[in-house]
Amino acid sequence: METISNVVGFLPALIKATPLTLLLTAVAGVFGLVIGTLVALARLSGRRVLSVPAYVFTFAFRGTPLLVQIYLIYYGLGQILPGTWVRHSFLWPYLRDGLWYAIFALSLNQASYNAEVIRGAIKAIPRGQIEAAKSIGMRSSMVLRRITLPQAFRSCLPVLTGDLIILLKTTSLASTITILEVMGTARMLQRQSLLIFEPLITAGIIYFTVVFILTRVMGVVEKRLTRYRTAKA
Amino acid sequence: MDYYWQLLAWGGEGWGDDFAWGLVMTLQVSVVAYAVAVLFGFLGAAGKLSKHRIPRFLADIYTTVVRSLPELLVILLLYFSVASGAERLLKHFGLVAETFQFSSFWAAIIALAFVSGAFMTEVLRSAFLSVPPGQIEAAVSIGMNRRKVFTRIIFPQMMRHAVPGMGNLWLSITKESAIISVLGSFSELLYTGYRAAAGTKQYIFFYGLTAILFLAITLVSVLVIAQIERRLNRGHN
Amino acid sequence: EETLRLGMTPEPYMPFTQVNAGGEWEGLEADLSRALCEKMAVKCDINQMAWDGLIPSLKENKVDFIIGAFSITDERRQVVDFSTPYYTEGTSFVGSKGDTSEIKTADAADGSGKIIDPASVEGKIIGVQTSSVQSAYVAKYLTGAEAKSYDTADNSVADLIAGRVDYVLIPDLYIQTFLKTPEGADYEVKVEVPKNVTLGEGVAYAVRKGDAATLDKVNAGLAALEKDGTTQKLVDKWIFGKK
Amino acid sequence: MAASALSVNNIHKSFGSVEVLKGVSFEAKSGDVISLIGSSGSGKSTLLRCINYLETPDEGEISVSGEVIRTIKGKDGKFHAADKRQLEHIRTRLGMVFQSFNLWSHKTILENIIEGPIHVLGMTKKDAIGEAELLMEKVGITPKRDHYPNQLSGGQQQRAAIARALAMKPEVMLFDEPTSALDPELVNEVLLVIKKLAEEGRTMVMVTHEMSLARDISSEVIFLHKGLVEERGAPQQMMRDPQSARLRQFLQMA
Amino acid sequence: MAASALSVNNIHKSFGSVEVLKGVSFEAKSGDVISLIGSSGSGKSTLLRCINYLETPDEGEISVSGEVIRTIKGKDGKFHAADKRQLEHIRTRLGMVFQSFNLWSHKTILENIIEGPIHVLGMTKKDAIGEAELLMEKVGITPKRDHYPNQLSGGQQQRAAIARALAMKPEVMLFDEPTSALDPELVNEVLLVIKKLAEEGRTMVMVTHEMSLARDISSEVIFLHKGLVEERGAPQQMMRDPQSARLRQFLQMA
Ligand SMILES: Nc1ncnc2c1ncn2[C@@H]1O[C@H](COP(=O)(O)OP(=O)(O)OP(=O)(O)O)[C@@H](O)[C@H]1O
Ligand SMILES: Nc1ncnc2c1ncn2[C@@H]1O[C@H](COP(=O)(O)OP(=O)(O)OP(=O)(O)O)[C@@H](O)[C@H]1O
Ligand SMILES: [Mg+2]
Ligand SMILES: [Mg+2]
Repeated sequence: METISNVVGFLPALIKATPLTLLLTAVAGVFGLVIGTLVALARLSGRRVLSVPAYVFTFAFRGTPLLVQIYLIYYGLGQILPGTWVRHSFLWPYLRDGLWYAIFALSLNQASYNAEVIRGAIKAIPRGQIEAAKSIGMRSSMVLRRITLPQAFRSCLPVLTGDLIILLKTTSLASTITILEVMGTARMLQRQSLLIFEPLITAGIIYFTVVFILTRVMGVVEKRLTRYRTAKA
Repeated sequence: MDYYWQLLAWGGEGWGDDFAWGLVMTLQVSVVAYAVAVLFGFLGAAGKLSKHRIPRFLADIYTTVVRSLPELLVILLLYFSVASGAERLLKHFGLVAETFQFSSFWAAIIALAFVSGAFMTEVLRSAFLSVPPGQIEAAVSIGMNRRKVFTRIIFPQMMRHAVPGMGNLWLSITKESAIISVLGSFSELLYTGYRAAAGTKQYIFFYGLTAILFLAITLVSVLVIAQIERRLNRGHN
Repeated sequence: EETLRLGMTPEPYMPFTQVNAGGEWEGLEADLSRALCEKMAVKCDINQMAWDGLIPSLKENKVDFIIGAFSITDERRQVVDFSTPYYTEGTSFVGSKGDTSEIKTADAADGSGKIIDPASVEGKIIGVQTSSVQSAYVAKYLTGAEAKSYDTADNSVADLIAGRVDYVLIPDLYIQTFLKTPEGADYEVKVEVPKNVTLGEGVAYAVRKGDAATLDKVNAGLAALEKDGTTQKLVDKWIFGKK
Repeated sequence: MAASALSVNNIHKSFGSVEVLKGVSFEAKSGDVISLIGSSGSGKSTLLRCINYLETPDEGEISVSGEVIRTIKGKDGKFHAADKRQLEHIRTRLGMVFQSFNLWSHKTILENIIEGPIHVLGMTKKDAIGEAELLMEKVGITPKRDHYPNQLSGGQQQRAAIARALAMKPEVMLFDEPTSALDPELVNEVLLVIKKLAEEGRTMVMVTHEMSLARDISSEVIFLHKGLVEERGAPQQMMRDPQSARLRQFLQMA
Repeated sequence: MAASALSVNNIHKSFGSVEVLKGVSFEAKSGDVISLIGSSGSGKSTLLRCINYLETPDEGEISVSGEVIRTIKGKDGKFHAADKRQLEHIRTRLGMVFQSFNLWSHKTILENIIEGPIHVLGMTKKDAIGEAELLMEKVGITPKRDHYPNQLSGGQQQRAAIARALAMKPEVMLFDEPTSALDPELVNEVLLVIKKLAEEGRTMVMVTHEMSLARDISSEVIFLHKGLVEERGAPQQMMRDPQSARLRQFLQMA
């Protein structure tokens, strides 16, 4: 009753913050997927110049808390940059905006988790599928594009969707560097009003809406893409 | 340099022992929460893959709702609403002493596992679907019962596909365990790092230290995971 | 002997509270609470939890009163009852010494007295702590400026040094500490903000809404501490660094 | 009526809108070797898979040694096995060699063979290994005992699959093209094995494309066409003197 | 010396400590149909896989129409293809039908067939589909055009795999038991296809277990035994009058 009216009361403020959350999720999601795929491929490559850095990358980014990563990237650079030319360059207006750091950190973090999943999916593809492609003279890049990745993505799609949902929620860490997205706004409202549950519930409603749409869409996509598994004529 | 060593001193003066305890607490919480999350994950996946509508529906709600809610909300709701309600109910029927309280430590762990379990569900579900049907049919055709088919054939083969996703969730849970501090004095690693950093204003130093300790956990984890992966990949390359 | 359960948060918020490396509570609120419990002649159980847990614990009757640098505001009064304040803070603008633009004061349009002249910070970036009274102040009176919210005052100061904000608007007690550090040498107080309702009525304990018994006890204890000078002594010690 | 080891009664099966089996019936007595022939896509594999309920028939009945696999109609209007225990039990008595082998990829050849005896029949590991060694010897894959399936040649995999099925000592064996990947020498070996099993009183249903095989060892040949049994009979006579035009055509070309 | 379409020179290949191929050489001219026979596990599939470098030979040389696949010695002391572009190009000229088909499971039959022509040969989609339709007609899988591989019977998969390889119009075709899953009628159909290709001047290397097939269409038969070419010759003569004891035994049993 009172709770409900409070929850509704917080809605406008949080809806206003939603585009920022979506932007962070979408951008870091896309970069994370692209970089993650490249890193996965590098890790599987026979060449140590590629596989070792890729290993170190996934190790470092999966190995440390995102909060710490964001902090070190934003404030760490903040301690280094002053007094350098950067401060007076045309880039500064961008470099001082937390958004770029948030996107940077979130993308790399997401990439490290995606890379692991994609690597596993690629490794699980039956060898014959790839040999068949090689045997008709496909370039390795094309084997990758036409056979390996399509099959890998199909099999790890649900896990990647899960990772995207995790990303949606971890964008909240951007609030430590002044990016007030949905969760950051909710936390602010919590502290302002001392109502602890209500802003969180409101944020939950927004997240739920996004996740609901996302999972339904992904469900349909998964069904379509993996028709070959279950198809009965 | 000496200054930093002082910061890390053991005992009342420095943060050395606090970090050591933080590390222990993090591992403790993560291991327990992860184990429970795997359980939730298997239940959820079984529900999602079930032939029957009702378990499928429930599992679908579980993954959609729980994955979308902020962890903080789940923990607070579970402890302050669900657990409190249950306490009142139990007391009402005189089943427990008047002073009875659910352990906030366990409530926090269960909540954490509950959320991770929803993600685990999807990892396990997609791993299950990656097992070639012929492998299962071969087992069914010799009259194995369902439990045996699962433990002997499906499980070892699906794990091969599940390990990367499960490894990711393990590494996340070690970091997410920070959230349990909401319910009490559980100073795990990240929270200790934050306290030390803010308390001494040595943010970079203590966050760096926190990162290094997490990296140590990760190092051990990835070595173990790689070993498991190698075992599970027997016969596949 | 009667027992009261006190909710406190170990998140460092010096000089108010922190749990130090030795695991001991220290800071103004820690010392004050110890003195208060003694004055009230009760045994205090300290329940330690993160900030987010304080209010639900209070509401769910898991603790009786809480402390956590709660500034009194009308909005918050709807949720909890506040004791009399034990500390009232001042607020100042801090900026770089190299910055020569002047910050003036003016009369508030709503007649609430002197405020900072909005025109003099037009287009500037001001760092504040999230959900603080300072952030409310910027939102209410200085709409021409861009507010950046930080989860701690420390972080806003870090960005002042990094050059990402032009000023920070934070409580005096942080400013004193900051200006004494080597990095602080290049910065100065630009102007002290005139006292104003938006800037709050001070910092106080909170009790469950309607729990008059506890509230009375706490208020009586605080009054006694005020009277015998303990409060002032602790404020001097922690906030102004006097021995 | 003599006890029939396997009785297949009016089996129907559709995939989507295509009806692959339109009411197939036959019976086999102990020791019978029945060859299923028919063109590619005529439903031979589907029929075998319906016999042990890997595919649930849309209609019809299967019984093994007189015991009918009980079915009930589900809410979707389709039949399915009513009693899991019963089905599991009957399946232990029905061995199957798949057209695509389906060896368990995470187990070595030996492990593949002893899996069923140990975990379904409850044999001790020692006994199971003893028997497995005899079987591996028989089909000639002893040197591959500790290899994984994907390290084996096609013919070796096929022989391992046969050994795995035989290890269960089923009353009825369902072979789906058990010699497709074998060279002539090995075909003969496998033939001998099958003959010996028949003499021991086991019943065999075998899908095959090799007419000579069908002729040499089967007691009855069944020709599937368009989802129905088009013709059946003693092998020698049927091959010499096919009645239906379709079978004549099928055999002429061979 | 006549231009050889395919020349296989002293190929060695080991798996672990087992040497499967111990120096195999042969040559094929345009239009030749070479049958590889030999017992299961003798290395026939391995040899085919070495020809298009899916397995890298430990030693030896392959050349297609006189162009040698260039190799270099890696750091591990093993040879591997030196020039990826060259290898890719040569592979487009070498078609392969796998023993286990290896159809792409996420693509329909039509998509499987047009994949190479469009993405490797650069044909337009329309042309590729046109040709694919002819091929599907030829091998009789037109009705399965939009089905996925796992919806197909064994024989249908095998025919789809043949169509996929043919769609690339390779100069040399490598068939690994291309008729193992086919009924007699279809075997004949495929035989006709192979003969026609040979007449068009394409070269074929075919692993087979069916001696009649080897006899009927090949210009040369090669008998692999213990990793070496034990005997080779014109099919008729070789089958009538084998020289080596081992081949005699192999054929006698057939
Ligand atoms: N899962 C499925 N979905 C759709 N159609 C299927 C499926 N399984 C089999 N079919 C179709 O059913 C028909 C019969 O298949 P089946 O495998 O029984 O043939 P078969 O007689 O064993 O042929 P072959 O000799 O080629 O193995 C085929 O046309 C096949 O395409
Ligand atoms: N990846 C591998 N690892 C180890 N051994 C292998 C591997 N691949 C093949 N072999 C072995 O090499 C030998 C030759 O295999 P190959 O597949 O070439 O035989 P094949 O002549 O094609 O037999 P079939 O007629 O049964 O298909 C076999 O003994 C097989 O076990
Ligand atoms: Mg079949
Ligand atoms: Mg082979």
